[in-house]
Amino acid sequence: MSKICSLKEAIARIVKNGDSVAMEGFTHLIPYAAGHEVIRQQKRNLTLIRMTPDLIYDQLIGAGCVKKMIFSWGGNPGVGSLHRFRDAVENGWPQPLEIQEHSHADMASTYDAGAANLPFAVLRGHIGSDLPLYNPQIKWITCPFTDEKLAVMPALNPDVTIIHAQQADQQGNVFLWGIVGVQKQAVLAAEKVIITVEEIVVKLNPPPNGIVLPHWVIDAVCKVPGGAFPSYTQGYYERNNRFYQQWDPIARDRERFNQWIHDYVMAVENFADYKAQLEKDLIPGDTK
Amino acid sequence: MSKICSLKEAIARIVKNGDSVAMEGFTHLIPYAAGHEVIRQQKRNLTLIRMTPDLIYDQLIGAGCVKKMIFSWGGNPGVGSLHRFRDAVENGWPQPLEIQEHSHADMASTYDAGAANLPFAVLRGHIGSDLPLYNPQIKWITCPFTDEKLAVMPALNPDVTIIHAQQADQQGNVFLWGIVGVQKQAVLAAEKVIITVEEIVVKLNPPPNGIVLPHWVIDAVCKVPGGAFPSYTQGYYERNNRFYQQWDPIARDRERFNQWIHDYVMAVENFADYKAQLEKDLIPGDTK
Amino acid sequence: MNQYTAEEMMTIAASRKLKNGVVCFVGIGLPSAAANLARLTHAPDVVLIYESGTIGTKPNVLPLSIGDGELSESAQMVVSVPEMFRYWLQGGWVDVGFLGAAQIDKFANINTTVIGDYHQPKTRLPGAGGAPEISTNAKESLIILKQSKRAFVEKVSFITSPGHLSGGDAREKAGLSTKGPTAVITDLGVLAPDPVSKELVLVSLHEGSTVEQAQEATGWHLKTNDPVPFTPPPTPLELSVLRDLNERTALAHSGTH
Amino acid sequence: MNQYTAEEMMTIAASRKLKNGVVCFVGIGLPSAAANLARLTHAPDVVLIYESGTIGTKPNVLPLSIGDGELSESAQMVVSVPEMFRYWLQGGWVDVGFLGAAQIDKFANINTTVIGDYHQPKTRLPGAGGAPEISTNAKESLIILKQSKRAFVEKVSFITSPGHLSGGDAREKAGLSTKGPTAVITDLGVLAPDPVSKELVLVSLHEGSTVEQAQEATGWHLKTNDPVPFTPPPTPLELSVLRDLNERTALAHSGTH
Repeated sequence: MSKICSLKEAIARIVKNGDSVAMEGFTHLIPYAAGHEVIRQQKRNLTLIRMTPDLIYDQLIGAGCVKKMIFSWGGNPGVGSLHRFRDAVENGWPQPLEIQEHSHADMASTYDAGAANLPFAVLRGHIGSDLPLYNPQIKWITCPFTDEKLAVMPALNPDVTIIHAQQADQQGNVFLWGIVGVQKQAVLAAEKVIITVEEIVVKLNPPPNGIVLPHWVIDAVCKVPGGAFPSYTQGYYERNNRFYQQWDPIARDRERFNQWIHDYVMAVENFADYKAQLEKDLIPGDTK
Repeated sequence: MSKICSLKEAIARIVKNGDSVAMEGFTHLIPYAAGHEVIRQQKRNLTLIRMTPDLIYDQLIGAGCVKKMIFSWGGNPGVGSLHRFRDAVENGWPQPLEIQEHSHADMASTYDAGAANLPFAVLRGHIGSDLPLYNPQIKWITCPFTDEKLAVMPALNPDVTIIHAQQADQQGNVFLWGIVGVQKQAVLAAEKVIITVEEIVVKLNPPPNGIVLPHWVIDAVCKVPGGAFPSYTQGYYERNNRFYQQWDPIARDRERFNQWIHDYVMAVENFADYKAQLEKDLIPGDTK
Repeated sequence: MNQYTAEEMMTIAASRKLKNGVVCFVGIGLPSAAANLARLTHAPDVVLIYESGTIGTKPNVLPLSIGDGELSESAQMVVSVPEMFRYWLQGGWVDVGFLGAAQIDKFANINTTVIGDYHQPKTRLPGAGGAPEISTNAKESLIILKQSKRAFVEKVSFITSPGHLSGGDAREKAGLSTKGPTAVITDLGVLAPDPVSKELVLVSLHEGSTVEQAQEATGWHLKTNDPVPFTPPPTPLELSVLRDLNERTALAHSGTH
Repeated sequence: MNQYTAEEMMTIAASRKLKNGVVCFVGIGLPSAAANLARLTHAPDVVLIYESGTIGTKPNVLPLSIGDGELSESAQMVVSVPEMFRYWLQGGWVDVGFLGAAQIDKFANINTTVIGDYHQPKTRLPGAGGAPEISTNAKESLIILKQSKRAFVEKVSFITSPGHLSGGDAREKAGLSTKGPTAVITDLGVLAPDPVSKELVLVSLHEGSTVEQAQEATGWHLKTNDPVPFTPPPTPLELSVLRDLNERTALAHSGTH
């Protein structure tokens, strides 16, 4: 069976209510299209996992899809707060949000351990920080050789990992490059994997040691050109910094936010329609 | 101070008698030239570290440089035994050789831990094997979260790591590609680092996510064209399989071996002379 | 005297702390501005690392996010985030961690997690990010933030990234062998930990600022060197390089990207 | 009957064990020949992995070493060796481990470390390499080696890579959840573990071999299926593809490279 299908089908088939879902990306290659499809399909009680939750997680939280978030830094990069995230944590709107908080070094290590099929990760870290007081998953271990005290955390193995990448071939092999974050680890650590790509090419042409994810670690590959918008895809399009700035006032206001989700996510058929609508409405006069 | 110097100077300055030295390479990019320089300078009581010790370690052992070897597979790839290694282990010639034995998965993990500045590595392995009975460094740990039993080994941090790579620039940054083995880990885990390269270029031009070792993790960069011969350097020359086959009868015989070391290592000035001599003497009529 | 702003002075004072040739792990925002200014002035060989995996970056404009394409395209190399934190930061290769903060206390402990109770927060901040392990694994750290009573508190309600903890040898006793924060650069002056008590002391004032202003903007009784020297003012070169950088940056970010 | 050699039959019989589409971690030598023969005949979509870091390799000639340039250049991707062992093998992605051996015992335990005493060895063998964790982390393993009394011993003096340990449920009890060796392919026939006792049983004979020969080449009382079926002989296609492969390989390795 081909791994290639529509994003609508992939999300419907693979993401279940209650799943833990990592939509990873470190500023680059954020899977916005997939996030919107999750909102559109009204998935519920998700545990969202990401080192750097940003606007798409703000949207998922505000849209009521999320029960819990596992993360290490949640903000609108270069702009400020995630207001929907804050509203959920501070005021329980639209529902209380349980949080499980890590540091980047911790979370990167737990993804690494998950990909390596180890039950826990070891970290030279967390010392002196209050984080371990509030995250009971962080424990301490004594090195059997040196007696040093080190932090340990359970490995991270999401039910579903979703990422965006540059290219796939017809078989469903995926090639990505640039800032690749924890995507390989998140993919290899997950039970199921969905990857959206800019294009499907006849033959991938990675350089020696280029980063390829073979089709046999992936469950669905979906062609969604621009699927990382307003984040960027190296080699395809740049980051729409203006949208990140414009998001701030939308997200500050529950009403505006609800209207935005309705207009740009629920009322459109797919990501292409959303992008067309957004480009028309939100950034008038900007031709870039 | 420039990191670029002659191999003779680098080995003289950096490799001390009694050091633990990892000359890494996984069939590809074996640092033969550096190994010969170590023999020529008659370094003694070394602890040699390598996942796959091959001919160059056979030569170092037979030449009396080695007190101990830490390894996971010692053979002449595609040909058979390392006779000098066997003679040292089985008969203590030219001196007894202490061995510390691992599996590949174990040793790759201990290099990884060494690079990550963790005191130990965790492995889902060694279960059912007799290896832990003979390597007291392998211990067992219980996962604090799942109660699973896992193997742990001390991290590997060589005093000196020596590797061969394709290119460096004038600043001493190094770029390598192809089968890269554990080289990055061995370099980052080491106290001191020597890298021989095929050529020094004006500007490295790695692809996105290409493997670069910055000058500030390296102590000496030495230009030695053909420095991996008779192993290969992707993009430069192929493996001289014939030499690997011809090594077998030389290494089987102590006298022939001694003569070979004298003629091709001790009596020549440098690796270029050795290569020229060898190509003339050993492979007559072969023009390749 | 009014030829430059307090923020310019702060950025320039911070940039001077970065020696040429050091390996610097850079936070986004003010640290990134200061580190790049250093690179473009007195420290051309400084190695800048951003936690997105970019090593040896030489961005032409300041990044808006930690993972801008500009960082990746101008980098000497781009590695995965686990490799960044495991091999490069934890591996011990970073000389200087350059951090921002929401709140800082008397002993240079940083809070970027939460104001008020953790479970019933008054303000939920972004969280830890890379800072805790930068502050413990880098050989030393520099902190840059604007001085105010809200930001400079006697004791942070949450230690996200340890500075000198409760002062004295507390940091060492906790098992940390790195130096920790060696300077805090603000819009009013520069603070540094007392060698023994590790309490932050005002060691220089930017021209135009006073000890009283600094005290007013600090939530504890601020000790000062006596007398407090003035920070050397920006040189024309520092100012013009910084302004060019800011101008290029503003221009680049004013479009859709 | 004499149209093919015992080694050809062995390689072909082994190649048939590899199903199309599986992910196979391949040892050098006989396993590599059999796995590539499978790829070039009935299993074009088999994914071959060599421990040097090459994934999805399609070598045109058989590699002499585990890290030949041919493997790297024909691979879908090349990863570091730690990544190979940590993420891909330990990560659980390998369906079949395809191993050779110096010695094997009744319960398919493999010895590639030492004959005789470990500290005073009669013969020092190359050591473990990737095999111990291949044999425990791959979902199942296949073993290919020539049958002889020297190689097929009742009990190996050193278990390098666990098969079924002392038989029965010993493997499971040791904490191993993977199947372990499911077949041993030799130049005389095919052995497989008894479903309950896990003792290796002769389940097929290559044409021209006899049960007596097989017993003669085995260091313990060899149980057999009754009757023992003959292995289907090589098809003309299998033979010609294997011979072409061997010929290309010999030619490529006869030069200096």
